[in-house]
Amino acid sequence: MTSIAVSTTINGDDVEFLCRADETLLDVLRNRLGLMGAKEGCGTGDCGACSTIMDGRVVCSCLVLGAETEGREIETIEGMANGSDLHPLQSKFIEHAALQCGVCTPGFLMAAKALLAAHPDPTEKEIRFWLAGNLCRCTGYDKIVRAVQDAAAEMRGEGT
Amino acid sequence: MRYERPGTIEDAVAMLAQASGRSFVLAGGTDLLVRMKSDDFDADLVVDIKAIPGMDEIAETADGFAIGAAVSCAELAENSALVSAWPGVVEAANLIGSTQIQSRCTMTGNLCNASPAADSVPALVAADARVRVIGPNGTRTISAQNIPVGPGKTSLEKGDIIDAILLARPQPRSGDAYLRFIPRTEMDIAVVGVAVNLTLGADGSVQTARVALGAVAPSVILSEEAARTLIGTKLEAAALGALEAACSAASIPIDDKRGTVAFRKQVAGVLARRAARIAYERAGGK
Amino acid sequence: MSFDATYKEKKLKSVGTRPLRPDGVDKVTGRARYGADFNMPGQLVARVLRSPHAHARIMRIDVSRAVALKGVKAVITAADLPDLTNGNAALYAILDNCMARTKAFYDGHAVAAVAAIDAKVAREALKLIEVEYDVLPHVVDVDAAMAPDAPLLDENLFTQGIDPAPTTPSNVGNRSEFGHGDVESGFAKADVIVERSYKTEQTHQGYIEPHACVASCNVDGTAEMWVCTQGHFVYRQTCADLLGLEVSKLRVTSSEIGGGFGGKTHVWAEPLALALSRKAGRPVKLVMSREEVFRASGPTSQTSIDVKIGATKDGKITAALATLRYSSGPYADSWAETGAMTSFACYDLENVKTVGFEVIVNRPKVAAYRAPSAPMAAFAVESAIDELAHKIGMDSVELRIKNAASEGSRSSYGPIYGPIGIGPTLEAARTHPHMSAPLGKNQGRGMACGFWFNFGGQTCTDLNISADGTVTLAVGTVDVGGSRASLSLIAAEELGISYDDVKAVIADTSTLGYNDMTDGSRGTFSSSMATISAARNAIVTMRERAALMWDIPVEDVAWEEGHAKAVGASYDNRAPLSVKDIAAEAGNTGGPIAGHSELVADGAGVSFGTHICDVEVDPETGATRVIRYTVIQDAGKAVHPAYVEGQYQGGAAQGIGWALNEEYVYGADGRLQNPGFLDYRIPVCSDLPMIDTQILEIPNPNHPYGVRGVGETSIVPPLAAVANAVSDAVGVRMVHVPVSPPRILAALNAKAKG
Amino acid sequence: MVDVTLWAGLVPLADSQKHLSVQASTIRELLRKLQDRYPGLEGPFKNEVAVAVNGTIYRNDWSQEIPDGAEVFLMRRLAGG
Repeated sequence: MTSIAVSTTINGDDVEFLCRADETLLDVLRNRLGLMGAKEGCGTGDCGACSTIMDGRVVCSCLVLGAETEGREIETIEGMANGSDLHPLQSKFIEHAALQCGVCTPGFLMAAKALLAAHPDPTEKEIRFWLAGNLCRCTGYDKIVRAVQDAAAEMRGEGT
Repeated sequence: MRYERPGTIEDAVAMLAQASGRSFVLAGGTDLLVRMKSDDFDADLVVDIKAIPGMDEIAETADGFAIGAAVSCAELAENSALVSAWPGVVEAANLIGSTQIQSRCTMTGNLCNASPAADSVPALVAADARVRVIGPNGTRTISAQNIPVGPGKTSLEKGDIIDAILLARPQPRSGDAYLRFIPRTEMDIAVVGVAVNLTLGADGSVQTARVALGAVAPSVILSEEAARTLIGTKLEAAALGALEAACSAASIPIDDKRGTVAFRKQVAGVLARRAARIAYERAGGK
Repeated sequence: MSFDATYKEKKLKSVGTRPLRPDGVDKVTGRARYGADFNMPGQLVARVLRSPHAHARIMRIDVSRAVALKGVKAVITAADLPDLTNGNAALYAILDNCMARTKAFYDGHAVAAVAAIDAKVAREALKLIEVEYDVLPHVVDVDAAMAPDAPLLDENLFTQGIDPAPTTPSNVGNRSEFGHGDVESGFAKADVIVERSYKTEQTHQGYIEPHACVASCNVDGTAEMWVCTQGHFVYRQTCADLLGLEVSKLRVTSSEIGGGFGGKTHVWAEPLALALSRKAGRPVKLVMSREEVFRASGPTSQTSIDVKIGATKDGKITAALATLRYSSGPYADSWAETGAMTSFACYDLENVKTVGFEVIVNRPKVAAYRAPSAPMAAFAVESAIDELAHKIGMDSVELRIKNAASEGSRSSYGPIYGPIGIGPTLEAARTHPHMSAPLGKNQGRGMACGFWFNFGGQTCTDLNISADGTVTLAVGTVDVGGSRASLSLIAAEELGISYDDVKAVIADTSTLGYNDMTDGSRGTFSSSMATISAARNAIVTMRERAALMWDIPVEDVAWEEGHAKAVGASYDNRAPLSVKDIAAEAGNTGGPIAGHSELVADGAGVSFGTHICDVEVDPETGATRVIRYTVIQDAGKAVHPAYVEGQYQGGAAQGIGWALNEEYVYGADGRLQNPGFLDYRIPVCSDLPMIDTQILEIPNPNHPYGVRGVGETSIVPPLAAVANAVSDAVGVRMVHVPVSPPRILAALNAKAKG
Repeated sequence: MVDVTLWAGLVPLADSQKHLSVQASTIRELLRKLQDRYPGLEGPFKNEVAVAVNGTIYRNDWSQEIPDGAEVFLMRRLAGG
């Protein structure tokens, strides 16, 4: 089998990699690029733990072929903080105890980032439905929703 | 497995037509990549159509809309002209999967996956959508309803690619709606889905009706009996009762992990009644 | 035991605050390493071949074609795992479950495994293994398995606990009985009797991280394993026992754990990874797929429970009887016994009897799931109590208060209670605004109580004081929900230093003494006890060092608020020495300063909770939405209240999922129909409301700060609370969990037909 | 003397007796004396038993003192989640 050469942008950096045709973006991130923040909870797009942002939209990286990312812009959890400054969502997740085991957290943060880019002032209902593709089994979602609400307020400059 | 990303539809058709083994068209991939996870699945060729110009566009013409095969369902909701013309179709497409799935999944893929429970298909059938098929022998336009022929099976032939779904400009005083039942609020496959598309006369009574039922048969049912219950009515209680009974009667579902025969038949009627009300109001009925 | 664990009231400075968790940054930046996030040089990829049959004799396995495939480095079957269990039935069940020996007992039972250079080759190799099965009749339903003509899983299983002993085999492993008094005379005194049969379906813990490990066996008999587990010391022991390794030569490191809830207390494929590594001579990584997790890890029992309760008109329960049938998968276990013990534990009963039957079926081996066995029993009993309240026209909280167990009550499982918290949770429910909030159309309210035992167990902790006065706390209980934060608070409290000066880590099995696993709500309870003990030992050393620095007798050095103080008039000009001051001089006063602790944390104390639930039901479709939910539970002392709330909310959410939609669905062929998150429907974010919590703090007399375990009890009441709310909303008693829309609609139709 | 109640599973191993009286001041002494009297109990006592002393359940701390006249239950050790 011949590998496919792919040029893409990940977290703002030009990245080139080789992959097989059947490898997913998640496989590539984890196994070829050492970006293990995206998790495989199901491999079938049902849990959202592998969420990444591609060309501004949140996707399950288990449902994207590595080869498809040619020329795309990919954002992963590893690029969310600005250097040593955490993104407000990251800070608020810690502050609100919005994670217990934390395995779903990178996916939630990616999805929530895409949410706040599209809807800076979401209602609780909008948050809950936007995040419905991210499963969390520890928290009951309560503290996650509050963390997103609080981060949104801070990002709107409404500080708490 | 080979991955190809042709730049023209002709190349794509040629690749699929000449492929020796099992070959697949890749648009959003939200069904195909799930199937690829199975140990029993093998593909020799995957043709990614997203680099073909026009595939990712919603074209508005004098006749209506041509929705490119690679347009994601999320993008449908962002096209205000389409939303106002065919709100039922767009809401059906937007019910598929999560935010993440919406970023990738397409209506054409939903149609070609040929699941009996596909959310957008009843809405497309109720809207009398057509699809443009490009194949080795040229281009043809056929009814969306005729694409799925059974679970996982389509009428498409080797080398055929649907390049767009065609929706007519809606008639004046018309409206469509889609409702489905799922146990949770999100992330489930429809247990029952019902689409209704109505056109009203000047007096507000129903002139034409199309009622499509999903997940209650091997493929979508377009029930003429159900439609007839609404013609000439203003959705009075008796008409809605008749619609409900007709939809329950038209449903021929199975028992499975998602629901029972009795449940599906009963809820098909309930949803039809509710969807008809929404479509009626959207058509300007009161 | 020299450590005095008795509760002593004192003002706490750190405990009870809500600082940021120490593993937070790693977890929000993607740096935290879970089971699948670790690799070793030269590692192979493992895959497991699983039975497609629910019940089949394995006639022949031919692995020769797989072995011959280029890139395959090892193939194993049961023949590579000789039976070293020495008559230990529980260990044999684990061995047989890891790899079927003579029969495949369920859809998904492992029959062979391969290690290859990559996933693609491993997948191909599985297809080359030929297994010849003699397919046998199967039974998956708990009631069907008890029928006289049911297919037998084990021809040598004779029910224990029955006198005289049965002479024919059956699928019932054991009968157990608890209770006191005379239920027949109790029922004779009753004015009202409620009697019903209930059923609950099999559910899964549904942790988001699948099981994953990297195993490496060396030719010199040493081995290492990186694994997601709730108890790496227990995994080490079990794997060593099964594979004939020396325990101390197997070093197990627990990864960050992506949820467990009991499902990661047992080994599943880890012994296979070690066996493959041993055979291949290379490290092996084994990650289960989501489908494998559902088919072949450890879900709960499916249950069938009959309850009969009698009471006088004024609401005093005169007798209570329950018969509980729990499935355990293919191996006899004691899940029904636990259910029988917990079922009536909330109540003070004069006459009570519970009987449990352990039933084997062709489903995966059952594992613990958060207060295992208690939620199903509570569903049945709390539903019956609710019905009883309706029948005698009494408020359901009042009825429970009237019959609640209290100090001195004889528990239904035997012993007499000490001070317990069921009463206060009920009193809190009675006055909670939720109980009196108005309900709208199609809405209903339910409430329910729950009980769980809570455990302590063997615990070992190291507390090392660095030269700069900061502290490393090494614990051996895996952190499943924030315990590193709570244990850091405990160390800070005891030493009198800042939380930020403590760094807690989970030590591996070679760097710390044995610890029981994080189960039974014990993580924070027992490791906090060991941390307090270790800190106190460190303080003893620091007082000695301060005495040396001051050159005064150690008896004259006291420890107050994080400082050594010289006591006595002659020392009054000496400034107190801080931990930092003492640590800085450690090199010259006797070397490193540390506190160690090895203890058994016992006396965890039983736990109670009361939940209130509002639902809205669409009467035309049976669709149910939880619109308000409140959890009231005693924490003894909430060390980090945010993570206590998290435990309450998480358990409630899991219970709501169990109540409404989660269930294993089997086809007529005995195969699992829904092994994925698409059709095994755990609650998603839009399914739930905010979950309100009320933490009661009634100090546990057997912990220095009064701490109780809080992890498990919150999953016990929701099944009944939700079902009672649905029953209230639709006016029909729902007796089959999950109360899914088809079941609700069927019940409504039956009611309409009369 | 301490009054001990056995869980049903132990009764056949203790001459069919459910209630026993033992002179013991700690859990360890109690278990040792019971085991001396009924050697069949040795197996379950290894890792299957928990001891409730006046309502508080002990699973490991066999040094725990048993007050005179205390009520003692031998229970099966349970799994947690």
